[in-house]
Amino acid sequence: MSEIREVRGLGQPLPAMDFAGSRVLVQGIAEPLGALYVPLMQRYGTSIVAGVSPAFGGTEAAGIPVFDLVEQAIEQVGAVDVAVLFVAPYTMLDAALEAMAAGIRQLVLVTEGIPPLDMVRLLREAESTETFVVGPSSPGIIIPDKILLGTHPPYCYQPGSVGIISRSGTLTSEVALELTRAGLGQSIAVGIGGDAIVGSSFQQWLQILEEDEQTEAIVLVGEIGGESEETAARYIAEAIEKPVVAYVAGITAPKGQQIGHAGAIISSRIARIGTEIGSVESKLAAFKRAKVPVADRPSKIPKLVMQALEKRC
Amino acid sequence: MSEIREVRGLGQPLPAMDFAGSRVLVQGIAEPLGALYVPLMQRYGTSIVAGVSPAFGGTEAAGIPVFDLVEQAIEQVGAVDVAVLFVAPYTMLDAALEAMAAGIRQLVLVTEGIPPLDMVRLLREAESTETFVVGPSSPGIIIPDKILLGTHPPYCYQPGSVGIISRSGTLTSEVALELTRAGLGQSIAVGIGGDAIVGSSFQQWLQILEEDEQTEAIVLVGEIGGESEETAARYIAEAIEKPVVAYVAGITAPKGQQIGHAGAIISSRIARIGTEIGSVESKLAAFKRAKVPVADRPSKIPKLVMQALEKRC
Amino acid sequence: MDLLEYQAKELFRQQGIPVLPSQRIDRPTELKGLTIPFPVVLKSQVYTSARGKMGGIRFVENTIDAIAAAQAIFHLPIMGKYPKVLLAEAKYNAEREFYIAVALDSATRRPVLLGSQFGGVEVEAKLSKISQVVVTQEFSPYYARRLALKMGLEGKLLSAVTDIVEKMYRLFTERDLDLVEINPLAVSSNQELMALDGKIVVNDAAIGRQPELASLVATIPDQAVPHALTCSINLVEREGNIGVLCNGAGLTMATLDLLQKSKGKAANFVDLGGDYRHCCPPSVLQDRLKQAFDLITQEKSVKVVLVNILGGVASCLQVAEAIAGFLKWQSGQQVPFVVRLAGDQFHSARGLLAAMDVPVFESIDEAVLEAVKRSAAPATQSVSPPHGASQPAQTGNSPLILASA
Amino acid sequence: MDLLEYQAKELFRQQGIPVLPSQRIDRPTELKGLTIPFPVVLKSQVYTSARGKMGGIRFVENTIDAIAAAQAIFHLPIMGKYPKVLLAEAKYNAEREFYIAVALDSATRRPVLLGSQFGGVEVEAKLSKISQVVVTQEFSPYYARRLALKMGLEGKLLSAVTDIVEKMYRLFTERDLDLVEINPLAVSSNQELMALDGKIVVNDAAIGRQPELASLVATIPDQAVPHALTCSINLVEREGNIGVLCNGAGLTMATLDLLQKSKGKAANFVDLGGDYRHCCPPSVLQDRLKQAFDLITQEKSVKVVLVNILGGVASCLQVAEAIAGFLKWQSGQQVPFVVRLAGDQFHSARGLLAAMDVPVFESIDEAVLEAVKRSAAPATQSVSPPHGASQPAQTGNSPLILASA
Repeated sequence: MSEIREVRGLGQPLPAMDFAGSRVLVQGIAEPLGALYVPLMQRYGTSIVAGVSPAFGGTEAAGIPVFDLVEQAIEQVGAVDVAVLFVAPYTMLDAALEAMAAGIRQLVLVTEGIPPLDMVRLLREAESTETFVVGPSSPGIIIPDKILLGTHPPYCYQPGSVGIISRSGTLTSEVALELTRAGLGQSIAVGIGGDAIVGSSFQQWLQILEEDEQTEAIVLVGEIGGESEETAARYIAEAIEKPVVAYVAGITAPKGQQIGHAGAIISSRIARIGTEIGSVESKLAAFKRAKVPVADRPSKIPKLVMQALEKRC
Repeated sequence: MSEIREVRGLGQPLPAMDFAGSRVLVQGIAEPLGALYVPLMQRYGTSIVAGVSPAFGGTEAAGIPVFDLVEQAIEQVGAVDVAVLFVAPYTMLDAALEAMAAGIRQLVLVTEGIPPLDMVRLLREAESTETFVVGPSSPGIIIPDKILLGTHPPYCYQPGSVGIISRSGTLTSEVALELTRAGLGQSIAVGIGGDAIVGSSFQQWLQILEEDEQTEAIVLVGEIGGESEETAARYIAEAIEKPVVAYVAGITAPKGQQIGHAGAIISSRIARIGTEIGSVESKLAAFKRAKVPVADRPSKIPKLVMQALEKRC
Repeated sequence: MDLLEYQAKELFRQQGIPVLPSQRIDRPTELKGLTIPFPVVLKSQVYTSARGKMGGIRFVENTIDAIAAAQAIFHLPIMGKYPKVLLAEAKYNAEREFYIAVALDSATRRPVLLGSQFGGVEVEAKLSKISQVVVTQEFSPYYARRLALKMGLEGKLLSAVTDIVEKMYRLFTERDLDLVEINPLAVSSNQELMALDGKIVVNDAAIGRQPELASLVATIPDQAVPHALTCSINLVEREGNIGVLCNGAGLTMATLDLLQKSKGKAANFVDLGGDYRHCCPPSVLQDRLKQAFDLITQEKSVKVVLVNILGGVASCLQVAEAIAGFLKWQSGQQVPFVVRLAGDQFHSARGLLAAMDVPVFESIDEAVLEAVKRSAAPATQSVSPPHGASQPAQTGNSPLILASA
Repeated sequence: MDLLEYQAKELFRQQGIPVLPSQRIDRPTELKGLTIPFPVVLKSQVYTSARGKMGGIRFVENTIDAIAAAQAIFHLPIMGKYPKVLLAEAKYNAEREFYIAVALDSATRRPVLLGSQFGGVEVEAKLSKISQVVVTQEFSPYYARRLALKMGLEGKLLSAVTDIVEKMYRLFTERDLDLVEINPLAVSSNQELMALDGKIVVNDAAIGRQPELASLVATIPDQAVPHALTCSINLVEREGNIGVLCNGAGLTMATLDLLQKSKGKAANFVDLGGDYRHCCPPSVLQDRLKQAFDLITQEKSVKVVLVNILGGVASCLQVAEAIAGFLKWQSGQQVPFVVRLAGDQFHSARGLLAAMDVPVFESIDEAVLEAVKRSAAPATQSVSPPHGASQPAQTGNSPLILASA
């Protein structure tokens, strides 16, 4: 039941393919990350209609008009569907609140290093405005050959019917690359972000991909630490009909330790001292219970996906 | 238009007479003001089903069970309709947030001296939960011979058909006493509170009394400072059919000055420097434009009410 | 309660809002130890914004001129008040002057940000140029950015003003203020900002949880510390000959209105407060009445005391007993009382006071007429019939100074 | 990043949470200048909660005993670590011991309040007794009251615990913490509370806006200052002989997993980070690669360096050029490289590195096998064919110490 609540908690996202035609606003377009990835997104065909960077209003970046304020941008260019945020970590909260106040209901937060208490306030506001938030510390969303909302390197992806949901950045692309090399294209890939406190959850994306007509199979890329994989496994058993294949990185790392994403296991460390949640064993057992095959290395994923698809037909 | 927005802003109150049968919870029942007024309210027939005063849980006050937490009280005694709050000024915000979190949707804040920024947060939460808030710094609501939600001295009131809406405390009772002595009973009387930032507005109460079947005429008791009277006058002209009589205290006080309620005129002092809003002339002119007769002393009010009622018949 | 300019600037400095180097001057000779290089501006520290036109601000180039100017300013009344302190401040070359403020708006029940590119002395003339942004939800810097944009700013100046508004807002909420105003906010030729003058209004109700503000306020000579949260009695002085005591601000205003309509003049008044002060419930009413009568009758011009108490939990008899007790204690100098009461035990109260020649009325109008009548006559102990017409000596608007209670 | 007990208590003291008088001891002889009266508790300042059972806490009655005990504690390793500092603290007579914490809960995405009447060493045994309150909206003290009530408290103790939880929450938010824990929170016979031991975990990402915390952390000997916000390269040491460099935490973990599955052992590793660090976009990749190679190859046990870079905006050729540049610069000592690349200009990159005898693979699996194979063989400059089987010397779980990046 808690899974259901969670899915409802944070805005009802559009069906996956509806991202494809989005009118996009980029916040932090004049900052280093924005300057780097905006041309990449543009070349991929993403329709970026405006940029926002305070004090840069009136200028242009990559041919896109830049404004000082989100509401001013919307006034000038019309409504937008999604904002992609590349702003500096300590201004992310303000930028996201500004976007929500201006009526934008889908946000992709790319930047790494957002203080978790800023995310708490950001997500409280997202819940009350029913805004769908992806990230932070996230490569965002890619729908191959349609739209790039974030930093996914395009060469790893090709159109197809496998959806990828991941907590990682480059590892998401690695998995996509393995699929692409094996001839399995992707319907959509999303990195939900590696931090302790993130917006959209595995469950929300499982639900989106379950409903998405383009998607025939789902690859879930997890990591040790936290309990997202356990919760996702229970949700898959309850609510997902399409075949799911999992991969978990960090399975040889020592118990209770974690590489990379700081703070992700605070709650299990404290509130559930002594329980096994967050460990490799716990995650593998959860997937086993949910009858989700787990690849022991990225290169095994394509084979498991093909087997799962065959079994289903 | 702004009046309409204002009325919608802060919870849709019940029709006035619905207060009569309310199940009431008193917060701060073990504090000096609570200890003083709870017996008065009880004697008047108010159904006080529980009290809350942290650290006094498990005790009784005036025969009423006392709890540490509002949600605990509700769990034990069942749902309540109204909370009357007598807590100390700096704990009012917390107590009101607690009541709202526990699902109570009508609050009467009696205590004086609540910091206005606490009221800002309190009313933000009230708007988002659609909670109706009366006060602070308010004698509350009385429906003669039915219910007392606050501190109105009962001897001033008798049942009848005149509704009183006031920014004052003792002056509200003074006006009621004049009406009672003249044989004009009251349908309801409310003090909305004398502070700069208060919950329910004159307009909300005008709307309630306009819809209340028991009420045939309305007395509006204003004060210099602020712009509530001007706004109310415009609202009366727009939306109120029943006869209204006004009285304004402080009309001989020097322009731009104010007795009593601190801070009430900050916004007009700053944002509208040089305009006449808040002054005697402005208020009297507004009532004149709205065709609302203004009594020049409390003892003239009964006569004006009778004239207004006669004119209507 | 207002802070003086130098106190406001101390808070600005703590918050990181740019202010000039400055020094508080209590005596002209302190200018010999000035650590700010000349030229210097000397500013009268008074609670009014019109001091510039009245000679309360002077530029000086050396110590001798500074001392002479300071002596002049100390002896220059501004709106009837002499400064207790001057502020000596570095001189600044402003190219433009903005107006910025954060205030509480009672209509929207929210804080509001105000700003204009036409600040300084221009602000009153260009009121329509003041932009407003209501802070509808929890504050975030984009509200400040919205104001800067509405003011018509861009680029570096937009960022700089946003930053200052953000700091002003934090000061506003952290210190529970009613108002923070910077006027003028000077813009230099290289687009740097400087708060040249500042105004801060402290919220009286919140001062009990702002210990640092309370101690800052205590350093102002002659500054009345806010009393809203204490149960101390607040006497407001006026220029007539009737002492007035009421309970509740609305009732007090109504009583003063009636007094003036009947050509009476208040010498002073006390509002005992309504029934919902957490610290002083009606149970301590009698002590408070005694204190209030003491204060009111200390003023020699008081020829009669008008009491108008609408009883709540307290009965008329309790009030009457307090009056009787005071009159007995005060037996030597005997200022006559005129009393209006409402509430329980009215007749016992009237009986008790009648025995002491104090008339007690049910109607305010009658009590007011009687008080005015007595104030016009030479002091007497005898009771007149309640319905006499009064003939006071003077009318007209005396300059009232009213305080909040 | 964890704070030591004495640092946590300093923050408690600033926030008004009751702590005992105490003194930081850097050397045993400092105990001669102890200002706390005996009896005193000496506590090893290490990052583990099990120190009590291991002899890291001692009660002493006089200076001579104190110096001897301090010497013993300084020389007592706790979980392999020697303390750099002790804390000398007054003794306290606890009647009961509570557990209280404020933490972040990633499932609800909210702070959570935790509390139990069974604190101290009991807490692990009575986990089911820990009550939780999720702070769903903006904090207000009633959340703390709710916890105290759930813990089964009443009366004075309910108020006292509410007050402490409220202060802990303010500390948590004002300082951007991941965790504040008091265990035990001692209850004296007269129901007064005292924080006897405390744990604070600072959020690494937020330290850039917490200058006071940053300087507090800087006073810990040997404490690594969080690097999450800087672009400094973070090397994690392990006990094998393969140096590893990857980009992105997930990819790094996956690579280390594959290494271990193939019986290889990492000597150390560097995660260059993903593509969305605000301070170090891929444009500075080449400099960072050079620094990382420097660090990795400084460790003498490194027999081979495995590079696994999935290029984003940066091309394979850019990475290859950085490797080539490093190998030329490093020409003397020549640790062999095994490289896996993905991205633009793969073939040019492979060509460039092939010329320097560095094998470049498209597949991670193959690169890992090659690296393991080379790590097992004596150091050599010659390139083996990519598909050789590896025969590593050892397997087993080495005690990894992994840091966040």
